[in-house]
Amino acid sequence: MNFGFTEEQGFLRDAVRKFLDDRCPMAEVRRLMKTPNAHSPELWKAFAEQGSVGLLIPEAYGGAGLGWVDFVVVLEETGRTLMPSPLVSTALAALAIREAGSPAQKERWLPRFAEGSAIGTLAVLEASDLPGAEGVALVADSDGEVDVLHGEKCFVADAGCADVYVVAYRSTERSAEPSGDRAGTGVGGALRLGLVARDAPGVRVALVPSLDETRRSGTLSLDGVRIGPDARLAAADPEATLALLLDAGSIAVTAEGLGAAEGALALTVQYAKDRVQFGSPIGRFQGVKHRLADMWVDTESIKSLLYYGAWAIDERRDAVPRYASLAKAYLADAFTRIGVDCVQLHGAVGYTIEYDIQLYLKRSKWARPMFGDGDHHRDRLARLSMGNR
Amino acid sequence: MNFGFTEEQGFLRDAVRKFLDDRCPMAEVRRLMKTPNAHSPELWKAFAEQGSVGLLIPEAYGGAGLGWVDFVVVLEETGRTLMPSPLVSTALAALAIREAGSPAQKERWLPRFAEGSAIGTLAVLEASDLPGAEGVALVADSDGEVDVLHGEKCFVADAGCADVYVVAYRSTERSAEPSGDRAGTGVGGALRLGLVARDAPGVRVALVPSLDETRRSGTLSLDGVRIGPDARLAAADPEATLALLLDAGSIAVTAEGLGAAEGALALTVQYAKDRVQFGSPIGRFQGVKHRLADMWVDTESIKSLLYYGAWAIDERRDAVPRYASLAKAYLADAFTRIGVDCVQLHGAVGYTIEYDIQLYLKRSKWARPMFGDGDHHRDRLARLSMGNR
Amino acid sequence: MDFNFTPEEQAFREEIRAFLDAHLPDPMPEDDPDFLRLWNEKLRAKRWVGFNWPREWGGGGGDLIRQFILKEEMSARRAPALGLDFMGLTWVGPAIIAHGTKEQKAEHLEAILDGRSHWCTGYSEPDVGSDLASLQCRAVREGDEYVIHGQKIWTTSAHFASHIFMLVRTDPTVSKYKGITCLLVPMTTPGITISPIENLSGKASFNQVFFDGARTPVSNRLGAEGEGWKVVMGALANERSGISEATEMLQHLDDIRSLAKRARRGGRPALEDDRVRRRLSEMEIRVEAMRLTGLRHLTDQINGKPSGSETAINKLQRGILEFEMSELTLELLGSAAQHQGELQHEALAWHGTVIGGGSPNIQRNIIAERILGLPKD
Amino acid sequence: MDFNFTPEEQAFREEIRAFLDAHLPDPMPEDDPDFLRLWNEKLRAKRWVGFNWPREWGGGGGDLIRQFILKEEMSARRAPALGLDFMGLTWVGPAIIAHGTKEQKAEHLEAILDGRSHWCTGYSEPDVGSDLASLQCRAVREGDEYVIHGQKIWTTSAHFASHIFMLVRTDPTVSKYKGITCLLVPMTTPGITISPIENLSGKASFNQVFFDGARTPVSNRLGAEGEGWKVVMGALANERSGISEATEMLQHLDDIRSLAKRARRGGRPALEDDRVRRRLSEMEIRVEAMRLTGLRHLTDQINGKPSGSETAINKLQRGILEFEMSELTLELLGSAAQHQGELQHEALAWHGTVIGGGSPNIQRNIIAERILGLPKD
Repeated sequence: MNFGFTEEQGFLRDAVRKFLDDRCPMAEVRRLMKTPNAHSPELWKAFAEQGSVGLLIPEAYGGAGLGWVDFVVVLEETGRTLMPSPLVSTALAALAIREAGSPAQKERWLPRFAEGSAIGTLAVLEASDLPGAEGVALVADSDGEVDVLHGEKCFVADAGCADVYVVAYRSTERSAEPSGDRAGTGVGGALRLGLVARDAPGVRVALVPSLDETRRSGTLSLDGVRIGPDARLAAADPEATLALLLDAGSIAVTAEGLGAAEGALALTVQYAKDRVQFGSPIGRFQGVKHRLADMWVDTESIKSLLYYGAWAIDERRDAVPRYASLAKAYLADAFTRIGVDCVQLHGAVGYTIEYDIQLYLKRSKWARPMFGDGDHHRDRLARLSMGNR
Repeated sequence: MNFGFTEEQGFLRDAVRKFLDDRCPMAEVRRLMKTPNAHSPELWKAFAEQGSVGLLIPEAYGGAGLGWVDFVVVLEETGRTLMPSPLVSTALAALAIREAGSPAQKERWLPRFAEGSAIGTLAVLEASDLPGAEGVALVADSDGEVDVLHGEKCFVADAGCADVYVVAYRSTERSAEPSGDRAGTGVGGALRLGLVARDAPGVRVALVPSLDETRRSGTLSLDGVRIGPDARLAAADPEATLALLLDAGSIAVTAEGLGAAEGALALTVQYAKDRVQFGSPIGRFQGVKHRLADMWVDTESIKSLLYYGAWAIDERRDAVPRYASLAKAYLADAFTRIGVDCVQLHGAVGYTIEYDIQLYLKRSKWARPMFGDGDHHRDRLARLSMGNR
Repeated sequence: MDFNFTPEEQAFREEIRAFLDAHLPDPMPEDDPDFLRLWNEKLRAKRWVGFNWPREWGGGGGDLIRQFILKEEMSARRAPALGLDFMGLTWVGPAIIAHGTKEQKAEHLEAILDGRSHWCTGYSEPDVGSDLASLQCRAVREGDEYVIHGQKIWTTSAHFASHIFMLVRTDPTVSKYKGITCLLVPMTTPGITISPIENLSGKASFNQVFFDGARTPVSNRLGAEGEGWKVVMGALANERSGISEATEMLQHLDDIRSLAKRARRGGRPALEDDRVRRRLSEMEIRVEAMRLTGLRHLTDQINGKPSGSETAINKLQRGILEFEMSELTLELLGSAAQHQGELQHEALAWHGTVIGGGSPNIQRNIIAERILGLPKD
Repeated sequence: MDFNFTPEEQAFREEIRAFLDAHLPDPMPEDDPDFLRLWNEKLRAKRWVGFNWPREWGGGGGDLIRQFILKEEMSARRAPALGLDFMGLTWVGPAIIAHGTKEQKAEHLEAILDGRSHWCTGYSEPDVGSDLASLQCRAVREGDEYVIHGQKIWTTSAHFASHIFMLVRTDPTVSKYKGITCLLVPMTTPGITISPIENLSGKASFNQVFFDGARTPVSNRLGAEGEGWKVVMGALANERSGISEATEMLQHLDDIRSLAKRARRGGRPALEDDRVRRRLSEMEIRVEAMRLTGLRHLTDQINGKPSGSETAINKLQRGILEFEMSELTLELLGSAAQHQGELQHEALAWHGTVIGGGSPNIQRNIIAERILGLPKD
């Protein structure tokens, strides 16, 4: 039992910080925000060379073969500096392929992910916006061999720069098991996961302007897209794989959100030390300092839940659902409150585009719905704990 | 349009304050707390002579014939000083008789209420603890002439000192209309209200020890209690009368609760001025002063809702349900928070029995469930506003 | 206490309703300047612009109760604002009526009512923040002119204003409140430059205004030299009942209720979610408390006894409401909260509103110190 | 990061479980002193009382991880506390081990483990409150004795304690931290009188203790004269990981879940109410965050790097939880919340717990100033 980072993880953090200081300071973040995909292929390539992109990918496929606790270290730092990047999306696509892909699929995608020459993302949500198997209603036309998709996937993160989409859909065959968390939602057909390349016939992406311009998402239109046996992720139980992907997504978003919350807190602490009103720094007043102390308590508490959840992905799969929900529920609401209060504690300048604090506010609005908001996860926790007791 | 108290209401407030200062200071409150019914017949008689008890009762029946806004003035003051008394209970019993009683019933009870020689109270709730017609499941055995009651009424305020109970029950006849706020709860029989004297055969009262010892309630057991036509409140629609009684109850409890909240705030403001720590009064620190300011905003806001609601009982009956719920919902949660924070701001002495602030905390716990807690009234507001729009 | 309206007041309400039935287009043309100008002329003809201004200066000579009725009816139908020059009508005009010379009244009041002028107000300065009275912008008298050097910030609408109603320091040797003077300065005065500040939505809603030796005649001074603080505090006391803010909140509540009716949460209609329903009720409670507290303030004002806490209580309630409404809106939008859109931008815009004119913590200090009598920090 | 336990640690866990299966009566006798004494003897035989004290002084010589496992298993089964003299085991014993003379160790340590002594601690004084170091209780040396004059307050259990572990001022001329000395004084010493303070539930849970020329030998001084502040700060640092508090909160959560399962709200089962369910989840989140944060603190302690914020973060999370749990309990009870009863009294008792050892606002100051580096007020 050891609830601390290793020395190596400390070095990793230092290396990522140095990379971000050098290659993606706030000026670069603001420049990327104005580009169509908020993405720089050069920066991404460099980040891959630095080692962060392929961190989770096994060494056999060109990655570093490290674990989710290591990945959390990286995400805290990219969150802290609001780095625009498809890092979470690609990690989740890689996880899908690692968990459920064939050797050929792994061979095809994992090395390209690791070297930064391909980007992947999940395409799970539909218009119903339900983050789980129960939200997957898209049914394929199938001739037994090839599944043909006609429909839309919504809120697809990094849709514009992705090279491959992990698409969740349903076959025409009824599943034996009731689907997902909620039985009886009337969704028909067995769940399937398939890989759809950006350049496959029938794929169209419509970007949607983001409130948080360091992030992008879009709608994926599938107009007769064909998923053959070689493109299906068939090696495991798709329900379990999808659940893991969404939980890992919650944990990844919590890690990036936590980093961003700490970034916002640090900016505001500095502002409270520097800004003088009525003859003293505003950080002297309890109205300011107590609020900042509460934020710190929240970030520390989130860390505890997050680190356990990340460790559980590699070491204790049965604990992942509960810890993913514990961490994301705390993050979703605490980060929202931190974003709002940090802007308010900045006074009028907090409302200007010139100051960076508003970027953290917008990030908090991005992070909340990702993989389910606070109430979603609290409802889920209630279901989990009623089942356990 | 005039949203202020009259000069006469100012005089009334002064008179009540003087009475309470003279006759019911905190030492007397603490003495009464130790008596079985937390009630002093002498004090009650004197309060009736002062005029506050019969304030709402028409002059024809020996009262002052004033209105609910005047009554709110009295309740704010009895709340501020935590006076133990069956004032609210008796006012509600009087309202029931005024609204739905026969001339003989009025003749019998109202003058005695006004002069302080009889005390009345409502007996509506049952074990289901539902504050509304839907909570009335007690069905009478009836021979068409006399209703005979076998059962229990719970959480009856001032059960121990009351001389007459306004009991809600159901006849064996099915009502034509669906009952109460919630149709289809399966409660059978038409709603009826009847007067049961304390000394009627079959009446038994079991007191339950109160957390707030300035208040008492008990269980009323009815073992073959007979309600003849002369004891039934038959002059009006019982559903409407019951609804009015509960709404008037919400408004009365809000008024007393508001007074108590203001009393707690005043005690704590004084403490914050007097108590010196780290070289200055703790009221200098924003951690203290901002919380006190927020409490003040809450008490002022409750006043606005409360005064309109009280005015509406006399002047605009259709607005009563909404304003009763607006006021009670705000009071229930804000007073709770005020009670807790005032005790905490007192530090360790707040936890001792010696300081009075804990009595206000306990009063807040009493006030919350009375006539429905915050969620009850928020649910009701949602139903009302969906219906209106 | 009496919330009944007199028959005359009821008749006035009916008159407004009839007017709106007859004249308010449905649907309303959005942001159409021609329509707004035409609308203003119609209201002017009824003397409903500057309704409570004296009739001799073009106002309606109306009382506060009727003004409340007028505002309530107008906003219930979401009619355009009562007048085109918001700052002029709300702060500047009343200050000129109270302190202005005959020439100033003639020059400005009718222009405000007609919407020919467009005022902005220059109080805040960089590094001054909540401590308004420590302002540094200097005006030095040279003959018949004041020469202004300095800077204002957070000046809303300065980029299309015709005039600025501003505070300057004319005497740095006396106590900070005494050395302040109020000036009425045309924005076309040479030596004034405007630099817009973008807000977090990327819109230029406020500005920095630089004064680099801008000269304005002494006749543009409002009130006596050194009396500027008093003039402005009087102006800020206008319209502080909070009725208008409550009306605005009521419209927000309507909007969010509509959203809740069509939204779904976790696969079921959002209104079936107990928490969503109760949060809506909680907002209804606070909005109604704001509205009624505004009426209590109005009564105090009519009786000549303003409590001094009107702005503070209003801003604190409003701050809570704006936050709750913003959060519920975004939660109801679900993943769509990540997109740009009108609702999403409104859910950020309140940050500017709530901070304007003193943060919530400043309001709490005011209540704690002035009303509860707690010691200053 | 590794949350796996070693096979040896797992075996230890199994040993505890087997012990509990064999020895813990079901149902447990409530408040039976004979049973508690017997239970303590059984635990002593296993060396589980004072588990992490050195074996030479009768402890178990165990490490912190095993101690955590021991506590976790014991409290999961709601076994009685590990030992009878809580204050002695938690604060006094470790302080004596660190600073005591051989004679003090021989006199006190085994007595604590056996539950023959019962310690209370005398830090707080009237009018001192959160500013502990400004204490005034005087001890003047006369020959081989200290003569104590003064008063302590909020002394938990003083009315049945055998000894008091107390701070006195031995030198009023030096800086406030330097003039403080720690003494170990039998409560039977002439010149000590105890006056109980009733808490809001009417129970005498703490006391005032008056010292009117009480004399105690210099050999009862713990550590050097003037070093008392250091001795006590060291003692307060023990057991601060927060594991025990989290375990307690976990039991509360269990209790409130049971209540929610049988309660009804608005005519339906309380668990069908979205808000009730989510509030329970929110508590689960905070309790688990407390528990895991405690484990992080434990790791820091093992690595010899306590952060200094352990107590503060714990108390703040605990304060939020106690409030939420108290309110939800009472809401679930409905009108029965007005009655006296165990649940109702617990819902008030937290007020004492949360204020003990510094209010939440003091904890916030500590975090803001020591960790975030904000200026002192």
